[in-house]
Amino acid sequence: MTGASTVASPEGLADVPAVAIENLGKRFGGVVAVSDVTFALSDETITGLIGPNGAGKTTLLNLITGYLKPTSGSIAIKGKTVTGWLPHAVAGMGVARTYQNILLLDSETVATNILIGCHGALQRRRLVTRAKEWRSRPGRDVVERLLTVLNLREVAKDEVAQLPYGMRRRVEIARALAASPSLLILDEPTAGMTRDESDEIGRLVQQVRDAGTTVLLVEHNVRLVRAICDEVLVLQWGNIIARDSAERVWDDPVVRTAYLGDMEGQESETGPAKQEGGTTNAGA
Amino acid sequence: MLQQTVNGIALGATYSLLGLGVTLIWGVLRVLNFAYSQFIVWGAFGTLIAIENHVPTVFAVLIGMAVAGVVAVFVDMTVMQFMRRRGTSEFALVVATIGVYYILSSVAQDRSKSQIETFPIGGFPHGSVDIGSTSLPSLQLLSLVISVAVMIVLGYWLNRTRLGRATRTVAYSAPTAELLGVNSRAIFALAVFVSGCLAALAGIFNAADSSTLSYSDGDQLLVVAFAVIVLGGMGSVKGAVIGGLALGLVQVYTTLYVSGVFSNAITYLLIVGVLIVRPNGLFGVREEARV
Amino acid sequence: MRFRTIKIVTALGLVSVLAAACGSSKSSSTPTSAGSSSSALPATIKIGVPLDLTGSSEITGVGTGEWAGVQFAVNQINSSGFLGTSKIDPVMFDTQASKTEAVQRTVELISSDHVSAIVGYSLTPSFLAAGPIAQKDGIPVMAVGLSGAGVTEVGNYIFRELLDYTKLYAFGDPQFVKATHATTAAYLYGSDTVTTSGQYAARRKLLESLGVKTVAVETITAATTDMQAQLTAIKDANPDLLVVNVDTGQVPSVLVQLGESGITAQYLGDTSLGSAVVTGNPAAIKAAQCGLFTTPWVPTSTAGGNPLFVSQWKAANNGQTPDFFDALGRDAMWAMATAIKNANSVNPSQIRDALSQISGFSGALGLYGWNNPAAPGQPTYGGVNEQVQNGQDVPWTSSTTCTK
Amino acid sequence: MFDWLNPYTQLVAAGILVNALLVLSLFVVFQCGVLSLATIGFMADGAYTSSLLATKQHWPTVPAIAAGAVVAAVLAYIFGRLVLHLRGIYLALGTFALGQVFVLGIANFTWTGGPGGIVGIPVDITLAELVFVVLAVGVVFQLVHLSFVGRALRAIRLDERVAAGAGINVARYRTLAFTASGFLAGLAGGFEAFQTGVISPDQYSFVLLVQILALAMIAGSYLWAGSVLTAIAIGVAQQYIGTTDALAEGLLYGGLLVVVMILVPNGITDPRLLRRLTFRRLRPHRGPSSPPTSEASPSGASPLVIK
Repeated sequence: MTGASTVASPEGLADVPAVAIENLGKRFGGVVAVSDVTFALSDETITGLIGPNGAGKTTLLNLITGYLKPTSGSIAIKGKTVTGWLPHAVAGMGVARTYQNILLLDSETVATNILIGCHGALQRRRLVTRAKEWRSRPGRDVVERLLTVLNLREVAKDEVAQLPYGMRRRVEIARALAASPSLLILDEPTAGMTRDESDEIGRLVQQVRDAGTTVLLVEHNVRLVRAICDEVLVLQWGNIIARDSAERVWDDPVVRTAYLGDMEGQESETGPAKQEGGTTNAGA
Repeated sequence: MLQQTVNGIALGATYSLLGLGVTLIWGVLRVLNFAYSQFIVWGAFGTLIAIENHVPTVFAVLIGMAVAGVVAVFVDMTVMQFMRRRGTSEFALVVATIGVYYILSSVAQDRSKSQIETFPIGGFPHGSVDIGSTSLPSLQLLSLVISVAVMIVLGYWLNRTRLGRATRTVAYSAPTAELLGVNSRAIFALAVFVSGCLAALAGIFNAADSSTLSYSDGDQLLVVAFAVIVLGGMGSVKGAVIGGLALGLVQVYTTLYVSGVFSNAITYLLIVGVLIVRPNGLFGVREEARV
Repeated sequence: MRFRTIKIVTALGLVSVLAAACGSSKSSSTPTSAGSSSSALPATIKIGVPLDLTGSSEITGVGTGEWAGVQFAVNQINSSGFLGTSKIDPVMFDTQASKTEAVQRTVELISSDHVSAIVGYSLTPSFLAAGPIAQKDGIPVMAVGLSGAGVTEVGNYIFRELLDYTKLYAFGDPQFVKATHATTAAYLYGSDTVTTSGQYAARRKLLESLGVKTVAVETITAATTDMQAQLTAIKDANPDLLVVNVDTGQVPSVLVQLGESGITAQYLGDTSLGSAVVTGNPAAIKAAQCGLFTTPWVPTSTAGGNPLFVSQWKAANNGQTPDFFDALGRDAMWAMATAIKNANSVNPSQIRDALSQISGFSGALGLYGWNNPAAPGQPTYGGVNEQVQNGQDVPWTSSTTCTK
Repeated sequence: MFDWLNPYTQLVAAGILVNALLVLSLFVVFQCGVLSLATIGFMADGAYTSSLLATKQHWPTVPAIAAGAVVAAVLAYIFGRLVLHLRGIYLALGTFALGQVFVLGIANFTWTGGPGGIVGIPVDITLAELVFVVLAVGVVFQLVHLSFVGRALRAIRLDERVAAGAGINVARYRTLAFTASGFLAGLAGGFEAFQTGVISPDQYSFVLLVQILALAMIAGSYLWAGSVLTAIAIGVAQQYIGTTDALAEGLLYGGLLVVVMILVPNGITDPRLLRRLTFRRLRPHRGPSSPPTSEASPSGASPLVIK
């Protein structure tokens, strides 16, 4: 039995996969978004999840993090079945994420937004600790560190709504990291960023992995996926059509025809949009 | 027993009219409008003043409907549209409608010097129509006919006409509708005007039923309207009519089998119960938030 | 630390009363020595008038009518020199049908305005909250429009202008039952106000003691607009009498729907049948044909000072006939003025004593007083039986005939 | 402590503080994005519980008021769990109906005194006691505001999804806030009952709800102190303006409500007064340069439903 209290030391659970998914399916009415997905993530790796728009990537993330309830199948995090759990409970298992459409508390400052990420840790403190830490503004040390790491120090007191897109992405990542998660899920973290910015994010994600966190990364930026992912899952029409290392997966003919086509090496995401609409038929 | 069922349907007929107006506003504008209670009152006062000035009853009713419609559009164009443009939260919109309610109510109160006024019912149908062993008051029969007719017209309007499709597009997303060349402001105004007319109609029927009119008559009717749209599902035209009739029947049966004491309480219990079991009403469409 | 507010109120009230008493005797001694009159009264006598003017519109006709009656009386008293050179200064507050407001205003009247007496209160709940304060502070109260029970029980400083409704029913209902030979009754009452539900309970007890069987009891609330369900149930029970005690504002609605229902039972109403809301509503008054009720007052009454009151009122109000609440307000203020004159003092306890000794008071409600030792604080007038005939209230006796 | 004030002023001040408690009762749920209209019902629960305990069981005043607040809190907890899963306006309607059910229930039981209510409640609450209670409540609110709990509540109001993703148990915090709201309303009800000495169901009216709601919306949902200050400021203003003319009053307060909602829709304590800010969005917010989404999804808004 692995409780939520083990979040801080995921190293102790080496034999259990950070996340294991079996026969996961989700349909919205007649539309099958995820048909029958089975995979497990190895610990302390970066796994890329790629696929054309409408392949069901975000739906899969929403299923894992509890925002959607699966129609079939099961999800286990660190050996514990969390199928049907609500997002806050999944978060309590040490899962933190970012969102495809950036979700931030727009009217709050950058610092406060990051501080929200610390909620789990602050809540788990014992009453005595809470009383002791009362005047020391608990969580501030974490925020300070992340402000530096993500280069947000100058805007710490700014309202996030006024920040440029790339910076908002970084705030979101900082908030996810503030939870010191054992499983970090990033949904297109570099969308809308410059090449330099996204390279920086790539390096950061690698550091996070090296510190012992498992990362699941949905990304359209193929260059970045190639550069940092240990493994890549290819999703199409709600099915996993390929799974291989970041170097080899591109050679898979199925992947080439289904997804990559002629866009190899491009950072744009306009290409795959053509295949949108395929989801309606998938698995029906 | 049969007579009481007829009573319930008759009672529900006015409730349906109330529900139709509120559901239309909610469906198009997504606002729970407390000022609606005063549209009811102002419409009835409009008719009262017209009748007092010897306008034939049919025209007086139309004048009352126009008064309420114009007031509703005026409120919408001044306060609501301004707030919508600024993207104000739905809570603030609701509270603003409460403010409007307060203003309109005090004007009506001042006009009637806080008194209950006599509503002349000479020109309204009276007596009852016998159907087999039961009798149905003519006034209620008329309101039943009107609410079913309004339901059919609204249904036809929204489903079959170009304007109706435009209204539904605006209801779905005003910016999208604007992109498609629909004048969303005009659509909003039209929906608000129609809903004001329906409010007036309900208020006039209520006043004619009791032969009295007071500035606070709308308050109870507003609660009934809320109950009706919760039962029927907010934004559902068919639901408003069925919800109204259902509420009428439930209230009558409660009066009959339990006690008239609880016919009020049952309204609220129904709201709570339906919301707990079916949060979007009996005929409502599920709304799913997504990440 | 734990002071009792009411004690503070009481203490301050008493102090202020004493101060006022001393002040008044001092100030009045000077003009008296100048020789204008032997009055011990100050130039202005403050009397608190807390009435419910706003609130739910159902009751507003009550408060505004009472206020008009009080003002009418004050004008008469002040212009006629009834209290010599002293003038009554009514300190009016709208208590908004709110208990909190009634309590706050009563405290304000006593502690800030230093009134000598209070003529006011339209609603029993407001009075039950505020009355005890006046009682504790020893300020005499003439309650204007309360029809509920438990008013004079608050204490010996409380007097009422309007008869407890049970007294009216005890007067009229036995005569009605006897004349109509009724054996069964159905009741329709407002279950959500203390007045109407109390009226129903008192009346049912009375009628059952007279051998009238209860065959149906139906209720409505302020929210009820359509009473077909209740009326159908009553029709099915086929009673001889239909006893109606609902809020005055709802009476027209009951009557109009009753008219459509085909119920033939004898209508037994209350004073609301004589109110302007009903008499001014053609549809309602038509449906009320043959309805019976007992009232303390009708405009056509020739008892006591009523003919004079009605003619004076008409002269002052463009020929308008006064209504019941005008009469109540008028008599309440006149009674208080009479007590002050008799006491020849603004000392509250002396006013109280004078009030309790008033007899032969010639008011709109008849020739009466408050000196019945068996019912302290209660007025001694009786009721008048009335019937609605062809849109008019006419006096009723057991030989009166009426056709629907 | 406040003996130097005349009794009338003390009563008015106490009335204003009771209002402040009621506004706080709305604030505590507003701050986590719940528009609760059940406050008046909980106020009645608290008032009746404490009054019945005092008049029938002869409890001393302070324990009776505390018991009333606790009972209101327990009812709020039980019913909160039933209705709090509703969203937006549905939740507002659900809580409104819930509050009315309580009031109507009280009006129709015989042991509560029916429409006549309860008379003879001891009138022995002092202004000093009430001031102390409001201050104590304020201290608790301030501590919560500064702590991660307050932050979590605000996060829920601003975006439920973000809050849940950060591990905040939205349902639990909402239930907590709703329970606290019931407690405060019950407390206010108890204090009011022991000030007027008489209570009856009709005083827990829609009009009172509208007045309190107006104060709460003007105050906004960010700082508790705003609620208290608004209640006091408007209460004092009311004393000076007077209340004799219904028309003037309606135009003034109704107009004030409309103007405030137009100019500062999130109340006067909104930290970003002039910025667009929503309590809860039904549709996902899109950033200034956000890429379009194309993931298949159920529609966020329901159009008019005809058949």
